[in-house]
Amino acid sequence: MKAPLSTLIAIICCAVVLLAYFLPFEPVQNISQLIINWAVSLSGIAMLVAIVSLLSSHWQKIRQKRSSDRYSILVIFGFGLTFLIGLVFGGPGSLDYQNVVTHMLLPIEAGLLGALTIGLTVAAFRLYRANRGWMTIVFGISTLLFVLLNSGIFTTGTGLDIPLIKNALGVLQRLPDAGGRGILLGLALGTITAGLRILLGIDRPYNS
Amino acid sequence: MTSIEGLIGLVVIGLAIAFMIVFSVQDRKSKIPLRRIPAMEHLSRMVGLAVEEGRRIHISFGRGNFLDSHAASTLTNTALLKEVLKQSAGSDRPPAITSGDGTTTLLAIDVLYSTRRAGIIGDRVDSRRGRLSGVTPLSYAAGMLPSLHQEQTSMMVTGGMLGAELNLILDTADDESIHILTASDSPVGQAVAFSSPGDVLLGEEIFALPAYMNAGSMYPASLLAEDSLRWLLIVFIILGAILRSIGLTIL
Amino acid sequence: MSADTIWTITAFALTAGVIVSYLIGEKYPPFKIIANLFIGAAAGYAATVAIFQVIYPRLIVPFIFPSLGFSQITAIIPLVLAFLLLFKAVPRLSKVGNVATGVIVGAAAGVIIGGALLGTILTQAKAAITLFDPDLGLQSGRLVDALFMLLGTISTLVYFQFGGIRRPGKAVERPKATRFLAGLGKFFIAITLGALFAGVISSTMAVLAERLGFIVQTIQTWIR
Amino acid sequence: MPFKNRTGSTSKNADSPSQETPDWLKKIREKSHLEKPATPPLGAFGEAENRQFGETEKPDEIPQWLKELQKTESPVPDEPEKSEVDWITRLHEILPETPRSDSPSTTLYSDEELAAMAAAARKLDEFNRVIEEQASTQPLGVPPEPAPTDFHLESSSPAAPESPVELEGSISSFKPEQNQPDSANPEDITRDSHIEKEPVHIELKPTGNTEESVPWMQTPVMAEPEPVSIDTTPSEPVEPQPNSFDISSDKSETQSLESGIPAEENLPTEKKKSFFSSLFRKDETDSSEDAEDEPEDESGQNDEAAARTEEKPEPLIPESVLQPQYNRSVEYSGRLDISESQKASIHLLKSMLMGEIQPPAPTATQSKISGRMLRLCIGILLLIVMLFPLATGFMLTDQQALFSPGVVSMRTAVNALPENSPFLVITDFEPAFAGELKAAAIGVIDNLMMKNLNLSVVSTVPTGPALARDLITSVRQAAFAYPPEKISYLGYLPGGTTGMKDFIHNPRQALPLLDTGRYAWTYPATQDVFSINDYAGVLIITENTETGRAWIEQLHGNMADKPLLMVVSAQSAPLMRPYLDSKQLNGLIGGRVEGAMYDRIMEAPARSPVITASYQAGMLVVAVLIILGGIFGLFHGLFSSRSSSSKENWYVS
Repeated sequence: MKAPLSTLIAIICCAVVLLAYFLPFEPVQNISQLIINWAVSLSGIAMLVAIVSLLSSHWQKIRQKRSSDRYSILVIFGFGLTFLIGLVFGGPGSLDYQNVVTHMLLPIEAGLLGALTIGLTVAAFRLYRANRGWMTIVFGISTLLFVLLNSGIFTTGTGLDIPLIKNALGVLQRLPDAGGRGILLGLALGTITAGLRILLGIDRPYNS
Repeated sequence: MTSIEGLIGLVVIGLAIAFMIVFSVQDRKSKIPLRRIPAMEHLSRMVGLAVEEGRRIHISFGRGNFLDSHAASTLTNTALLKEVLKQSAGSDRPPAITSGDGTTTLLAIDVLYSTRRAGIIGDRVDSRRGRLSGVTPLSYAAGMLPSLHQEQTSMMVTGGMLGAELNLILDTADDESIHILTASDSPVGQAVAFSSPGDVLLGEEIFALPAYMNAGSMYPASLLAEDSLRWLLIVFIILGAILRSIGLTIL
Repeated sequence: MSADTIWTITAFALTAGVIVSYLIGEKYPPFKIIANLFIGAAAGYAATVAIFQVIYPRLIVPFIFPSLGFSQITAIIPLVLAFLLLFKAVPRLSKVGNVATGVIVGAAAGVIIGGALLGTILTQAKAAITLFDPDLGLQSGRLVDALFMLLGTISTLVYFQFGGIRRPGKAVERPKATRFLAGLGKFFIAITLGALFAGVISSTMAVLAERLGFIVQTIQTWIR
Repeated sequence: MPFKNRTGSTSKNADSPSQETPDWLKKIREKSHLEKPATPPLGAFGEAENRQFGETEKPDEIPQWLKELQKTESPVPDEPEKSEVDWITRLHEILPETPRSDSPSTTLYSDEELAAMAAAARKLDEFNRVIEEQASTQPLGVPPEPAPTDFHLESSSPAAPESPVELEGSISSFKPEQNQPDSANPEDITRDSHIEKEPVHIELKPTGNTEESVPWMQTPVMAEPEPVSIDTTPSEPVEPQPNSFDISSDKSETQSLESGIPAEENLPTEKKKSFFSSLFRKDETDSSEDAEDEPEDESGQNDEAAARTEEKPEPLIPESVLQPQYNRSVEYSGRLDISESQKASIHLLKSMLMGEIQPPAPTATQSKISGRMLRLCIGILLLIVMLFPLATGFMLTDQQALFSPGVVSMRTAVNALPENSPFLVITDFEPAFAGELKAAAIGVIDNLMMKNLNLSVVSTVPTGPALARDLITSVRQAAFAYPPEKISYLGYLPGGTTGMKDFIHNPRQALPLLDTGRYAWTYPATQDVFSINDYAGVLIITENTETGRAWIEQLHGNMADKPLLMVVSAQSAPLMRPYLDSKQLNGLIGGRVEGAMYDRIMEAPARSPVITASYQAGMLVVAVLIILGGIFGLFHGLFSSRSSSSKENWYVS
């Protein structure tokens, strides 16, 4: 077996954390909590290392001769600007630095997400291209119904306070719950087997 | 958490491990028959086509904190990445890998190194192939667009947690005639992908990717273990409903 | 001109710029400029948060100020693991960091198995069962609703079954007994995905309305 | 019949002997009468066949002058005195391929013999001419009849021999068993055996890296088919044709036809002869009038040969006509006796050609312009419709009158909260959704403030703390701002689900400091909190289904009797409702509209109604477009001929 040490550590950590879920023994729970605490701290370091990989790949794009990407300079400039401001203002806790989020990141992300409404509307208009047989028809009708329901137009004004409409809207609201519960249970089953492959040492993505 | 739930949990885990081991032994003897999923057939065919055309395969691990419920989707994607690297070893353009989370990016780069050390892929695959494309949902989607425009991508598999930002990626892939397979572990991402012409894996089908790419006998065995747990769960729910309707309580 | 006005003008310009550049097209310079600036800024903010709110309070403080109820021994181990993890940034030495990624992957695997089992499977199964509780009253509507939910949940689960039957000379098919239920499951899945897709449109529409509201309000403020 | 001899001049009937006999001929006749050798009578026709191929008679029995003659001429038949009619039928015995040249031939040639030798020489010339004609007149698409031996030519299969030795072996002796593909995969073998009986063009690709391989190793690749010439040295490697059957418009018919004939230099010696003999025999039957009298041999070859003689070479089919022909149903000329395997081969070749001739079916060209134009039009329409209520203040509807179950249970839960107690608020949303979630959650937070609760604010998203501060400060005007000491911003909780589990297990250890860097647990709002159970309740604000689910899973069992409230975006509401049914959630608000319902149910004034009107106008436009798209899709499906490939919903790039 390749890299037995890291494989062994991964299997032990998984087993301890898993047992802590089912066995009410205090020592097992404390060790599990310690491991989880380390993992959380290490994930912060992993984010830093990944940001270094983001910057280095854009730096390589700038330096490559053949088709250098001019826009990568903006990535490095944007990073430098916000990172230095953060260091100067003393971190995310300072009110001035939070303006970077509320007046720079938020406008761009919200503006782009709002613009995506147009892309989603075009996709809703061209549903016929999805080409998945009768499922596309049921999907289209369901989308139309819930777009009208989510618009809040049919739940305003007193004229609609009729039991029949209320029951109909209630049943409509319940329709996706059944499928939703089945999907959630299915995803959970898949998650269990994927996690158990780590416990059994079959999947070892941590070995480079 | 009551002690009964703890006990049920341990029993389920024991059963799952037993099913996985038994079915993996059976798979070595005779291939386990798995139902046809058209998207999976397109995937293996498109990987071959991409190698023949000398164009790139792009595997995106998507967003989602690894220490969150997205670890399962990330672990599945690493097994898929290993298989794609093997199948496209002879390609002129090695696969590109992007992700929206720090730990996931490191795991993707680890898979690249281990495949290279095993001699499966040449030195042309260097670490820049695996990179973080953005830390927030929309910066992740915006960071993916250059690799769709400029890197001669012919086929793309995108997974992980995705939402409305997936529409930005699907539109660009449609414009560039890139064949895209969405394997998101978020139902919202699956709904957005379902409305577009590309391929989409629904619900837990995303966990079947390595099995359909013949990554090893344990993967189809895991699917059959899931099936077995599924039927146990269905029987448990039906029995519970019948008993509860006559006033008896199991849980 | 106050700091607030500057920030408001920045927010206005960025919002309007993003919407217009998206309409023009993602391949064109306006969108690329804004998108790349945004990627860098988001990464810069995340790096600041990682340093000030993860590494400093969870790795350095317990080591420097053991008096706050932390033992120094347990504070050294994560520091060593963090140091090993930094080697992942250097291709040739990445093997050194395998132990650290092993801890992360092992812990994550344990959490997702436990969370899926206790948090989703048992709770959702219990929820599907409690709908049949006689204490909730036996009006006909409630029983129909409970049966409808049970049928939807089970048929969706059956649709996702992977195992099939291989007959010589034919593709693998679903077992006959489950074909009808699987077809019904497809129906429920299509409805759920339709509702989710409508939900996505509603969310983005609400965000777009709020952003347009901000633009109009800002213009009206400047006009007055 | 006028006849051209080797030099090309024509002479009268070759069969009538000339009148004056030359001197050298008289001497030969005198010699032959003196020394008459005893030659074993030739048995039935078949016996000659039994002699092992390549076995020669004793050299001393053949006079020296005759050996030179044999090298250049065909041998003299042994039995001169046989009747006139027989020499024609036995002509094949004296053909170049049968090693009769070494037959004991001390007898002087009679006039008839010499005439027969001259005829044989003529036949040889005629044979060369026929070969060229044959090359140009063979009907297109119909492969030349396989030599009547089970001659195995490996198709241009990729499994080229690996090592140089193998390569050399395959060039020098092309034996069927040697050419079994190396791959042990039974499928390949069965595929090759299917091709076995059909002479397909050989294309041995250079193996491995061409630069490194020794030049002689590079196997000749039959590229541009030249007229067949007997040349034993391997030809210069020529630019390999991508596909030897590629009949592109600029190639002349002749070349494409010749490509069907196996390259001469690749055939081993005995194969060559059997190949020519089959042609020769065909040729011979062509010219003879009384072909029907041919004695029937065991293998029935004469029938086949007889059938082939009547096959008139079809006229050359011009390229432009070719294409429709391939759609015609296949009919074979009645006179042709084509076996089943040959029909299969014909069908296979035609299907290969069909693929080559027909230009690849154009994939539905994805008109990018229409996609982008459509996006521009819909975008402008949407923006205009949504800006109208914002600019004019036009209201589409009244306030909300009906309330969803989640909103009702939220009100009940908030009203039941104890005054002045600690309360946990988790803001796990991204900046993109800040607009929607602020509108959905602002009413609930306002109520929490009315209850004078001590709020602890946590986020598992890096930008969460900043957005939380923005949300809470925007609930009330600055003048009525909530006292800062009753709100502790604990900052960013990393690690997703593991971080949640860490915080739920021990809040003080998980987040020791406030986001301002100050120690958190001596702050007024959090000084009474030692474990998660000390909170009176939890409110989770998120747009993400997985994050919401993760918090419910981790909090499950730790806060059994405390209310768990959730405000989600409209995209996650459908998947959160099952948790409301199962009582894991005590209150759920999904999106802007249900936020407005909550304001209405709490009798609070409507917040930003014009933005709600703009939102509703946009949603109506989307609904109309979905209906129009459905109708357009219906007509698009009915009228456009949906090809079968459209069933597979993917595009070949």
